[in-house]
Amino acid sequence: LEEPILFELDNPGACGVDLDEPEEFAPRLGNFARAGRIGLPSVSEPEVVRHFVRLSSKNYSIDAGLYPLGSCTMKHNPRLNEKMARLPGLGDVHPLQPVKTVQGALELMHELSHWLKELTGMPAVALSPKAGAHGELCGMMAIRAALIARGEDETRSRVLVPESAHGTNPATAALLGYKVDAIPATKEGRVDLEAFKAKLGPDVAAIMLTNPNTCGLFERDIIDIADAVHEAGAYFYCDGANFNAIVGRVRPGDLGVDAMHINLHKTFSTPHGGGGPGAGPVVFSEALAPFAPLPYVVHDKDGFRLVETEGDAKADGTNPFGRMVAFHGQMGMFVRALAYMMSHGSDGLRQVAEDAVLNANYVLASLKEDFSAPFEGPCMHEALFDDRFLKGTGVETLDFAKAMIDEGYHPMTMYFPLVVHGAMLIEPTETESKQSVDLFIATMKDLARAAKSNDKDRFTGAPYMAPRRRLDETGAARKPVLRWAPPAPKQAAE
Amino acid sequence: LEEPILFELDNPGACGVDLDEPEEFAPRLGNFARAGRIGLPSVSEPEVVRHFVRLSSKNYSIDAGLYPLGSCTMKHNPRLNEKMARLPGLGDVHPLQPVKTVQGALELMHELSHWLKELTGMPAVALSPKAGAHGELCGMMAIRAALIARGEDETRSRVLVPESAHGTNPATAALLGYKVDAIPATKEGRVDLEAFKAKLGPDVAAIMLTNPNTCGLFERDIIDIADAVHEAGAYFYCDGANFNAIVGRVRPGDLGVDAMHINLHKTFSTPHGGGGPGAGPVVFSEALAPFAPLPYVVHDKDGFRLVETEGDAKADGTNPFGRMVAFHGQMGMFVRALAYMMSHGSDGLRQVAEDAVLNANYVLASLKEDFSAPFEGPCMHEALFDDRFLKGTGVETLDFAKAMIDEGYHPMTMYFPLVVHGAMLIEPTETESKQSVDLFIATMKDLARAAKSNDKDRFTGAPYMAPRRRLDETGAARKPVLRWAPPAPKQAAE
Amino acid sequence: MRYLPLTENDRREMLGVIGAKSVDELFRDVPERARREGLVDLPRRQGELEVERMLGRMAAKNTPAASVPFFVGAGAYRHHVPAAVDHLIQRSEFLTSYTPYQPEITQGTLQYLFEFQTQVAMITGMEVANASMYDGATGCGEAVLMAHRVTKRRKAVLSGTLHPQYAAVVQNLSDFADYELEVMPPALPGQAEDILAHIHDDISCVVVQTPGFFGELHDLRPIAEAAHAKGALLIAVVPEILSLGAVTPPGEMGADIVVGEGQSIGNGLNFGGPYVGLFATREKYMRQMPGRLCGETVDADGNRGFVLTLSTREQHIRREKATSNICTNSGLCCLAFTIHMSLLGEEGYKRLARINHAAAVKLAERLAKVPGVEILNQAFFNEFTMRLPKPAAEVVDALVDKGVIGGLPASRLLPGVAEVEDLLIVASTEINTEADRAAYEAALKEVL
Amino acid sequence: MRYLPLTENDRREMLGVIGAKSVDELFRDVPERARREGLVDLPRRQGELEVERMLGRMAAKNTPAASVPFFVGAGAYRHHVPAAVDHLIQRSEFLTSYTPYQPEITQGTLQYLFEFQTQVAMITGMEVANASMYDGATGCGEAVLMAHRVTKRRKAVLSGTLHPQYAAVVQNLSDFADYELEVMPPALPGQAEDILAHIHDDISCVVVQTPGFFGELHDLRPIAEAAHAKGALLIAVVPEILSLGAVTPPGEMGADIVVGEGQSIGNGLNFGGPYVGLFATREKYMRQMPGRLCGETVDADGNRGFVLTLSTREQHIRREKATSNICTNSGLCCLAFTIHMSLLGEEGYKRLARINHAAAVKLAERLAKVPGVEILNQAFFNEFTMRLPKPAAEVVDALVDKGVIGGLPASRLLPGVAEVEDLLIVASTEINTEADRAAYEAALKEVL
Repeated sequence: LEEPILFELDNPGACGVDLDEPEEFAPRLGNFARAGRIGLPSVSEPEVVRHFVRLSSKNYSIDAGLYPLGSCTMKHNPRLNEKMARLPGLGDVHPLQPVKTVQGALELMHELSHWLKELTGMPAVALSPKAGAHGELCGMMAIRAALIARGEDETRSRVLVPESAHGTNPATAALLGYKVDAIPATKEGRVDLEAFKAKLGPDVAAIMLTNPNTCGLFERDIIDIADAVHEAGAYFYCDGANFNAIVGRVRPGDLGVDAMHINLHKTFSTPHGGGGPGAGPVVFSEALAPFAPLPYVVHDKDGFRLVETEGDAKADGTNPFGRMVAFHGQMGMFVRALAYMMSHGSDGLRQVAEDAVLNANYVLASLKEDFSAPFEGPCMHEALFDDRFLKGTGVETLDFAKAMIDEGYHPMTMYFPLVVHGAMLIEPTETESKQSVDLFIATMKDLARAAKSNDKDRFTGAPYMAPRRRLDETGAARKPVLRWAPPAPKQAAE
Repeated sequence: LEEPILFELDNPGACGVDLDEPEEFAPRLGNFARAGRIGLPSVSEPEVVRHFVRLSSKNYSIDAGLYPLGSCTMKHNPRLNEKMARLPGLGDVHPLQPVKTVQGALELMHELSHWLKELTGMPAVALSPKAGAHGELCGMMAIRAALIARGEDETRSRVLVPESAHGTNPATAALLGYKVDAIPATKEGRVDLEAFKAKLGPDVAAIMLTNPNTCGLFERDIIDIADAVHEAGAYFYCDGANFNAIVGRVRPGDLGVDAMHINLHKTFSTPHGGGGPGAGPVVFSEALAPFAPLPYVVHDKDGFRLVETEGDAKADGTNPFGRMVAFHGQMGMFVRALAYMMSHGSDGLRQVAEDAVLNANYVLASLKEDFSAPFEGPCMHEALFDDRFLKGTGVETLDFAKAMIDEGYHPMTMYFPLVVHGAMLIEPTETESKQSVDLFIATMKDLARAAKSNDKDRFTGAPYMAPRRRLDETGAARKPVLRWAPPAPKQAAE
Repeated sequence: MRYLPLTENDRREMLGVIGAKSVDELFRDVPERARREGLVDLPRRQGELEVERMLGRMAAKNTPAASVPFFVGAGAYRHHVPAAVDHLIQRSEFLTSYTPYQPEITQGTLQYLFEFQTQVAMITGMEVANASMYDGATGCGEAVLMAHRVTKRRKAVLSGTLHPQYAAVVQNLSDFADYELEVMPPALPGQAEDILAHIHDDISCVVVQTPGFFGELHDLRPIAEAAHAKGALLIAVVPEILSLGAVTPPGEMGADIVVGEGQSIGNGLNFGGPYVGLFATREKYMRQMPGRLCGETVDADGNRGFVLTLSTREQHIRREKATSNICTNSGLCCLAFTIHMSLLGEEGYKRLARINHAAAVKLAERLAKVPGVEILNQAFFNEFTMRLPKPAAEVVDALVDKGVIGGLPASRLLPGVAEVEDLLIVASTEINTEADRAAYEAALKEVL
Repeated sequence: MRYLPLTENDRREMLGVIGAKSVDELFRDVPERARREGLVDLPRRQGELEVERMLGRMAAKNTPAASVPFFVGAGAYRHHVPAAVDHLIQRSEFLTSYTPYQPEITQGTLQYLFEFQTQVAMITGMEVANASMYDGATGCGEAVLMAHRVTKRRKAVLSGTLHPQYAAVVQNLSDFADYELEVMPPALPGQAEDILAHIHDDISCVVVQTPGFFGELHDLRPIAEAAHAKGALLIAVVPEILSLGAVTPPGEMGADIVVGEGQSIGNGLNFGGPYVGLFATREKYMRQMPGRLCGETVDADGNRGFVLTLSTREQHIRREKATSNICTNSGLCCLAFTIHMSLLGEEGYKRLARINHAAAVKLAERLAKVPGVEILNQAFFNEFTMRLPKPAAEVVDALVDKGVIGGLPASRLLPGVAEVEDLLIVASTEINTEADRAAYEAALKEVL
């Protein structure tokens, strides 16, 4: 069934709300009263509900099936978290209402900070960044602020980023004016320690490293890297996107990390929501802690208070680099993440990492004969394959991914990381059962065999069974249509 | 994708809740400690959530599309009602907690009663019946109680029920020991007034009449019928299943009704929930009011109180016939229904009846050429067709209904009422837009034409596109399998 | 109006197609003097915000169970319901679907009903169960009618263990259906009820509740034996279904029909409804069961599927010859039950029962120390009865003023029965904390 | 643990397949001295009930806006959100779906993004909009960067009408990205801001907020003219997007980029986040926009469909050459916005705006009568500023003790600025009743 665009449901006279016209009053809009029609459609509540219910049925979701997007960590989203975020005492408070009326909200932020600091072994945290990439920006700003304080901002202009990094890493460094210098990978999928050391120098501001890295591997030399970075007078930014692989077992603070953001959705199960909202708190080492941005929460004998201006910070003895957000960050996500942490506890969170790694290795071990794994040894939370096993079949990684859709699965992450050809990055997460993973493995093996036995059409034409066949992305980009427009001649839309 | 039965997901060791074993204590279960395994499956929360989300996707629902079940009244269920029913002050109160701690709950019941009495023009209401059929029982019990009080219980043993009645009517009368006597219908689909009068007599306890009737027609002679019933010393029970057709425009009290149940889901939009829970309050005339069952709410200078025992009732001067339910009825449904009533108000409720009738007549007028309508004139809230238009096509009403599934629609009610052959009873309800009804009409016409042009397989094999093809109901009844049992030999279920 | 999609323009166009001048014309079959021209005397339409305010104002006048130390049971129990339950039952596909008469497009509903039936049969220790009744009390009434059908007798005996409001419901149904009933006096814990003496050749069934109204656990075995010896059935009533996680199920003690109130699992208090009645029996009586049944079958392609079955028992087919007049079940409440029970699983269900039992035992031990208080029960699950040195109704009232909702005075449901005047029935579940118990103890000391 | 499906038995079997003796072996790449053997020093796992209690205890220490007469705005507004909104955004298919990188199975998300973009473009009076930013403030920062890209200049001018925390965000970004910025002093209502004098050849843009931080509506036309004359862009910031239901949109006053905070529509206060940034511009600047864009296209069968498009601007493709480092948008918040806006429609959106304006006007009229109070605004929407006879922070504090949350003292965000010390910024929306206004007036009289 085709679902019209909302605007095509327009039926002037219908309305999805009942609002009484205000009693007569003397408007005080000055010369700014809006004139003319905006163009918004008129639709009743039953039609609106049905429209969005029908749209929803065109989406794949973690609640419907395994969602093996490597690096994206699609795990179960507990409904308890949703319920907690909707408590009036947490959801219905204003960021600027008097501090004495939000003591519980500040306590919650303080408690979340405590958990994040304990889990990472780092002494400070900035909660405010609105997403992972925003957290990266925050971390790198703190690094630059520290360099400014040391008077080395002018001289340190280079940031080292491995080839396998998330695109946000170089984008963030570039935004701050840094020159991005790529570190090559070894054939084992890790930072080439020698090449890295060779790139170090007095002009290096920082290294940005993901660990576990985007190949799903733990950087064995991480402590040596950290030591070398510090010796060179630079800072170690760790992309914490994959923190879920080690939470409770390894503390970034013990590895020498100076700043790391944490994607609350990946590690602590806040919902992805079709692309957000995220939340990207950043933990800091002693060296960077004083530069953590405004605002932050302090607990003293008078209760909880917000340090939200430079004046407050001065009184508090810190030296914040500035402000990332208007208010205090993604409170709604803080509630959910804390509910998740409290539910698991120290024991459950350690189990999270273990089960995530176990599930990924089980996939790796089960598929490595039919697929081709570029690197040796156990992986962490995600299993990486390349497209060598498809050689000569005429099937490419993209085709393979689309064929998975017809089997009822969301494709894995593909063509990332860039360091292997036709990459397929599979992250089952810790919330998949063995029964579920077994079924997935069987399906993947079946597909691999089909690809190798010349069943090419099954792949290149896929998907066949989805709400849509392959979409013309090139056409979309060439002549972008970014909004609905009424049909040109005056006639009813259908 | 096939979804296993819950029990097939059993994985001992997994669990969907985290509960701490209680501290040591001395049990006081006597000799009644349960021993042995119950057989319940062990499943984690992510798997449970996914199981039920997947099951849900196999259901049709009003939120997904038009649901034209005549007599069942599948209308929009506002989410405001769900939200209100979950207010802790309404959802989290115990039926037996002290009356002074539930004054608002009693006020709500009192307010709902007020609305129901005003809308029906009747002086009393019993809220407690748990569903429509339970309300019928309640109404008929009140009638019998009145007859007992008059000393006529022995002599009045017959209840008149039209042929077209809902099955619950004769079943209810029979449960109370009444002899059910069927009244024939005229060729206009209404009670045959003369035949009816001929059946009246001193042994008649009551007539049970649906109005608007199950053919979707208003009983034109209703006032004459009521007068004749009363003259014969009997009572008039009205099945209020179709009250949604006249709410705000016609008050049953003005028609001479003595008792009528109201299906809160049909008229006041409480959700059907896959078959319940319902709620069937009953309104009473002056004659029956004193016999209304326990409990009921009284408002006096000390606030609201519950009359819940015979002693209370005596003090209150009433003579309740007994008690239908353990507590006070379907409070959760009361909240939803009152939210719906308040939202519409007196003006909106009148509009409900008008739009329901308008939509049904629009369907009737639009389809009457391609279909066959057994009766003349405008209908009320539902349009009735018979199967004459299918004559000679080899397609029966059932086949036609199943073919609708492939077009994305839930079938209409079929083979009911029994008074027309191969009945198709279509109720669009007032919450369908014209755009939606137009699309439905076009589909129905298309199907009718297909049936007439020998496209028989499209019907007799239907549905083709549903989660299941036609199911073997005969086999199911012959050897009923009412519960899951583990596979006989010890092997893993899939 | 936000819920009504038709516009004035639509209405005009549609009347044109119909060939009517006005909507009034469509109501022409209504006798003229019954046609109301104006609006009924009720408020006009209101927006969401206003409706929320009006209902919110009423809600604010009640004391929610979660807001105070809370100890009322007596057939409805406050348990913690996992968030997933309420989320899932609100999915459009479950909430806004009708009775699954079209099985091809309602397999979701049908499969969970099948799962529900299996769960109910398992926990009650019975062979088959139906797809739910309105609630425990009405289920109890239906069970008595069923026993009459099975035995072709017309008299039932109700034990004094039965909840007085359940007994009233059965009594009412029995009276109007012209059956006989013998209702025993309240069976206080510690006093043996001589029910065996009332089991004769002419009775169809004996109805016993366990845990009983006063919280006491009762042995059904001798009663079952006696009943069976006289050709009668034993109907066991379980008002707190969680108890079966810890207590021997009636099915293992010889019950022929088990009726339960399923509210405790997955469903909130809701001031008494909607709840969900559980109804289980032996396979041999299957075709005499009231209510809906879901059965397994196959579709035209041979795939496993589910349908409503044995509907020849039901009113929409059998009309006046139906086994009962019931039309709806408690669909959404059984879904809540099924989901919560799925989350609990074998171990969770049993453990939650142990936690409840422990909470009640701890409370009983605490309160027993309050001077003047006597705990009457020998064996109980999560509810017990105490004798107080003064009328229990007064004590409960005084406790409310101390911020504790302390239980149900037996006299509220058994007015005028002198020996229960001082009895307070107290329930404790996993929601009660040590602090709740301490608060209760302290308040009780003060008011006694 | 309830969220972890693997059992000990599963783990053993899986390790067997992997060929590892223990899970520890899988962590062998971790340097030995970084491996933690024991548990971190945090509490153990907790059941749902316990987590609800712990978080509920924190929640209970806050004063929810709905529980008192509430008048704080300043960039976040408490509006009534229809129940359907929160219901729909919680559907699994929306809530637990990822970024729609696989358009074939995410048309649900993509289509609502397309609808969202259209709505945003329409209400701002612009040509195109993106699929949302984190929030208004970060969107404002991105707008300045975009203006730099478009004009190839490096300096921006921020009007004193801009919310101080927005200005701080822009300042921070600008500082670290090594751009120049001129920040004007607070623009009090009734005092003309001489911004035209600051528009020179070297600036890329001027950023003006309307309604301004003090609630005043500002005329953008002369500023747009002046900016365009110098080759600069006008960035208009709309912190209360509902205002555009009543007020001339920036697009009609010459704005080149409009940034808005969309929280007011469909989203709760949430103590500051998550919110949803709106970002609209002229079609000619489309390819310079930051953030995600959804575009219409066709599939292999020729059916209409939607995809994320122009992603060559984005970091995952362009890496260090991307237009911004943004990776996520505010998906679920834009869905809430889109649904609420769909329910409102043309008439509802405009009427709700009128109701808000009326509420604010009525409040201003009432409070103006309180001795010592002066309303500073000439033209405002639902928020205005009053001058009090003493420091506003003290007054707000005293009002809290009277049960009224009276607004934002300007000094909280502008500490040390003498001329704002006595200014109180007050917002009023449809949630405020006549009783709220009366309570405010009475309390204010008492505390002044």
